[in-house]
Amino acid sequence: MNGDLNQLFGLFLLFLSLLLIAGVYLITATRNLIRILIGMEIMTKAVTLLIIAAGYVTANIALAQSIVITLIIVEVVVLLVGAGIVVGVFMLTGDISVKALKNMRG
Amino acid sequence: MTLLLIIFFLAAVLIINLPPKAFFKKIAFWLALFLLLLQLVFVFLPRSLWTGLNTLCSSNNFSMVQDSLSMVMLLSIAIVGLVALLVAKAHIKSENKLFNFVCLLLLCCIGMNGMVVVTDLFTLYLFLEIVAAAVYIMIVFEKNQNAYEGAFKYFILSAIATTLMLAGVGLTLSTVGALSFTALQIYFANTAQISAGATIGVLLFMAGLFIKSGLVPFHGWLPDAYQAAPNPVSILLAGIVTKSSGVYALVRLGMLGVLVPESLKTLLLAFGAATILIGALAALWQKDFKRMLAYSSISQVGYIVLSLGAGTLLGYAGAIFHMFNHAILKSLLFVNSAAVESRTGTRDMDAMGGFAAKMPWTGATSVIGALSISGIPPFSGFWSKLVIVIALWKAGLHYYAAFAILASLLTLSYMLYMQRKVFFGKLIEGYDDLREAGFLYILPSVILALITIGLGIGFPFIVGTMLMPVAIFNW
Amino acid sequence: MQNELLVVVIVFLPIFGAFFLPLIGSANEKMRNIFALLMVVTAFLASLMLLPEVMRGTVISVSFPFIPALGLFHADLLAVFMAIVSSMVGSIIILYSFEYISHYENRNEYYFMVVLFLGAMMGLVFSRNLLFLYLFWEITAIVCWRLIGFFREKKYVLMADKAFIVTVFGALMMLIGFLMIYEQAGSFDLGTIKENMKGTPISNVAVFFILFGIFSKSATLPLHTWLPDAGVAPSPVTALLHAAVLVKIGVYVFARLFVATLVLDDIWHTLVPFIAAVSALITAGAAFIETDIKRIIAYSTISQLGFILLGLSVNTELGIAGGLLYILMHGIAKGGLFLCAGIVEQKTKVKDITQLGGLITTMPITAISFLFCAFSVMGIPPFGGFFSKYMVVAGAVQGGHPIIALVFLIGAIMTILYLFRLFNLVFLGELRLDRSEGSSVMTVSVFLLAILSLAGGIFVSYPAEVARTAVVQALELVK
Amino acid sequence: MTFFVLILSALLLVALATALVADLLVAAIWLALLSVLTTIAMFYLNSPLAAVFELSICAGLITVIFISTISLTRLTSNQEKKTAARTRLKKYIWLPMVMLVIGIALYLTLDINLTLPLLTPETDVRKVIWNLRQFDLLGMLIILLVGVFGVVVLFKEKFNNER
Repeated sequence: MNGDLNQLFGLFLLFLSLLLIAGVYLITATRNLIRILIGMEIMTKAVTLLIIAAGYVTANIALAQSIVITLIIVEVVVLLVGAGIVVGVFMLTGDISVKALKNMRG
Repeated sequence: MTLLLIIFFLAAVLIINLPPKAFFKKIAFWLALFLLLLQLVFVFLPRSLWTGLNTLCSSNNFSMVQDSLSMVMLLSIAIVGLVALLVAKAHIKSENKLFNFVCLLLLCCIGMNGMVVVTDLFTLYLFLEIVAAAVYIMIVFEKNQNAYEGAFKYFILSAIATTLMLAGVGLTLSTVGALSFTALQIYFANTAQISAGATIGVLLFMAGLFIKSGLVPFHGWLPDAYQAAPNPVSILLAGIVTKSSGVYALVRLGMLGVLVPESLKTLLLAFGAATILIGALAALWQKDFKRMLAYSSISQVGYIVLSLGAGTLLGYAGAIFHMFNHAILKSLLFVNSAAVESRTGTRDMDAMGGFAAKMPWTGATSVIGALSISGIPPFSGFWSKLVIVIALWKAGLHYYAAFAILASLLTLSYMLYMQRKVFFGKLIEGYDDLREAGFLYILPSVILALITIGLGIGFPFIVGTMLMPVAIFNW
Repeated sequence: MQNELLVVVIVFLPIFGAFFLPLIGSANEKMRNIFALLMVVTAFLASLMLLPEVMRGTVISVSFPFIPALGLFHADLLAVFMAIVSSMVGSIIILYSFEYISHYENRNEYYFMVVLFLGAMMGLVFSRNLLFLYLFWEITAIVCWRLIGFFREKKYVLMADKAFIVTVFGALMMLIGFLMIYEQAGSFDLGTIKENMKGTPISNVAVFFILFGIFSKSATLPLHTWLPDAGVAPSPVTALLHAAVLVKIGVYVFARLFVATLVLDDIWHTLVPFIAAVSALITAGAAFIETDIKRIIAYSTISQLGFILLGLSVNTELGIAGGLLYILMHGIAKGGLFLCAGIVEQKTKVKDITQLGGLITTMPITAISFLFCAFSVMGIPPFGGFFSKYMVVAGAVQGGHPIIALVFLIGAIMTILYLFRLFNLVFLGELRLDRSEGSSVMTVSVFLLAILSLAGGIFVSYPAEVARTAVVQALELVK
Repeated sequence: MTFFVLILSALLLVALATALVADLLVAAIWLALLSVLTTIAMFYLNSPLAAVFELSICAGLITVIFISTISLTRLTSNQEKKTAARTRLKKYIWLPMVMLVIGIALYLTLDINLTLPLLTPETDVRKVIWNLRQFDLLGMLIILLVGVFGVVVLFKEKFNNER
């Protein structure tokens, strides 16, 4: 096994997990629904790149690319639905903060 | 062959959106009904009817599984889908909305059908995302504030879950080199030193599935989503969506031999036990009918996961059987709650009482559902819990088995609380002209109740023929 | 073949027939009542027809139609004896309900539940497999739950839930015990267990768990509280639950498992009588203090169950036969007491005995029947209860427990005292509430039970012979 | 190697900027930049086709979705900018520190020596997509349909103002 590739993948793992953490942090820390969506996007970027890197180091890049293409399509549809929900919340409450979502408890 | 279930449904959705729209809007419901019935037929006659059509797609490169697990899942999807469809017909008055709903329901069913037949980790994720997207839209279908809240919470936790799963896919790709189930199976069966990357990959994927199936530390989204969704969607969600998107994949991974490491088993057992306990305790405090059922759902998923933790063939059988039972029973109870809500307009259990006197069918079927889910014989819920318990016992996990047995008592107590508050007892004032819910509520609940009774009484036959060879289950 | 068919009929006629009763009832109430009675009487007659065959020592086995390896039912003398007792008392109770229950709502549900209950009882008695035994056991629990909450009052439903949860808790513990038996003997089938376990005592932990279930169902001391509360049910139901059938289930399972199938460790032959003694004494004390007529009789039931349990657990032939005989006698007599209490309660609308008195002048037949049944429970010769109590206590002495036997003698004296107190307060003395005699069907049924109590004593040799043979058969097969 | 270190560091910095910037619109644009950087990384990882998709859809379409959502909900976005900007910054100032700590911890513990199996997989992307992963294509079609219904239900239907 090629040591360079191993090291490269390690590098990607390190940085991409940081990127993932940044996304999670954004989701948990913010009170703004749109920012939550942005955090979600950052996380998705991280895993997208991780899959490409995994394909690259295992010389399986074609598979990784086809997966990522599908993933991007899914991402856009899910984001669209998420945006629809946020707009709906705004239309109903005139607010896009998490406070609008504290109705149900227990 | 199973591909036809996807192709037909997809074609149907496409066709009914073509002109003449007015005509197709009228028949959409009946078409969906027909398709789901077709799926039922398919499950029972997988070979004979379809051989001719099979040649059509045999040239394709769609690889699918068609084992008993998939068949059971397809069956549950068809049943729950039908129930949700009928309730939707009663629940949604506007024709336009019903049309949209039927289309989404069909798409959701396509997603689930796909999910239970795929043979690839990533394709599994893809179909899971299809189901999730369709479900978000269906939850907010009535556009009230609670619905948006439930949907958004579900959305966020699902986003985290899918990210974890994709990270798992990435790590698996880097260590196993492929994503197909066969590759995974071969890797985990033959590799002497399973690399840390693969284990972490599986763990991440599992963590995602845990969130998706609402196991205890990750269950926050589930009650909100169930409670806020329109009644037919609650049925769909509780009955099958969370089971097929979370638990099915876990069972599948288990059957592939991916969950072999002892630590993973311990993890499943611990999470399962915690989920049973906390879900049931939380259910005891609920005042909202649907929310109580949602917590009960969490608790029952715990049983399935616990059964997987046994790691034996009998354990998987128990998990599958309980999953099927739960699909039947939880849809039954949600139909009951929908029926009550359709007549009284409330879900607050404190404002109810003695409705069985005026709604005999709803009352009787809810008793059957409640007893069955609490594992009281002679209903089917007893047998699946028994299989789980025996599996745990045989695997040497005596304490877990005893725990699983005694935890039924908790289930029974909140179900009895529900019965006492809603159905059993004196009719409270102000409901003198309460009537039985409509035919579209009664029909599914009676059918579901008959299924659970039939399965319960006919269990000895089933155990030998469908579920597993008799040899495993020593009478 | 014919006998096998009989067993199937005994079990499945009431179980499946019960489902048709509400249908018949919505068309014609009288038809429904008659059908309900017919089903139970058929079960009774069919059990009687089995008697000569099983007296000869044959064991009739029925297995599952499509899976021959899976045993379904087996009928030995112990099972048939139990079936006869419960279906006989059950028939009389249904006859009594014709009149009693016609004043209340939900009559369809009532008959459905009662007949289903008796069917489940028959199934339990005959089942050959621990799982089926558990299954029927739980069906009886479901039925009790519905019946205790029959009047739909909030408080009653709560008590129904309490009874349900306590008995299910016990049953679940018992299921754990069954799993342990399964592990040790390798099967749930009673016949296979018996063969595999020949002579080896079963593990004490398993016995502990199973006893938990038995005690919860037969309301022995730590788990007895649900039974007095269950008195809120309609009187025929309390008679059915407390006296004739339900509480005997636990005792029957004890006999079935620990007398007829498995060998117990020696320690249990001391421990169980001890628990029975404590239970008998404490609840007899409680019966002294209570003022609610039905609760007194309920506590008395718990106390008398101690006697039965003592008889079955002392490990002597005489004691076990006495225990079985007392199941019969106590079923008849206690059923009679409850039904009398039901008449009093329905006529006067009062359950507090301090507000009653002198009813013997207005309700002579009820009073006499009550007295006869009470004599039987007290153990006064020549009533049936005397012989069985004598056999139990003698068996205990024979088994080497003279002190416990002495305690039970004290218990028997207490029984005499509190039942006389009850009779005195309700029927003797100054007439407080002037109420006429109950309706003819009801008085006939209680009178029938009173006569049976007396006859059981006078012709005691017949049932005693059956009980003794049952014990001999059961013990022979085990050892 | 150095190039990848550079581009990954840039990726992290842009993510931080996206998180820290006060204006939502600017954040959306930073997010687009993040996509562009991802695209570059993909190009250098030998995956041009995925890179093109990333650029056109993520940097393009998704940014459009974000900007339209933000402008649809403009009202509160403006308010938030004025009142909550300072309190918000306090929360996010922790993000770089958290990442630094976790980064160091990961660097010290991460077992980089993954075993990478050698396989001889199909190398042509087009073949993989069209021949081997037809199920995924079908899935894409279905999820696009779901998206269409999402737009119909979420954006076109009237609101039913219950509360």
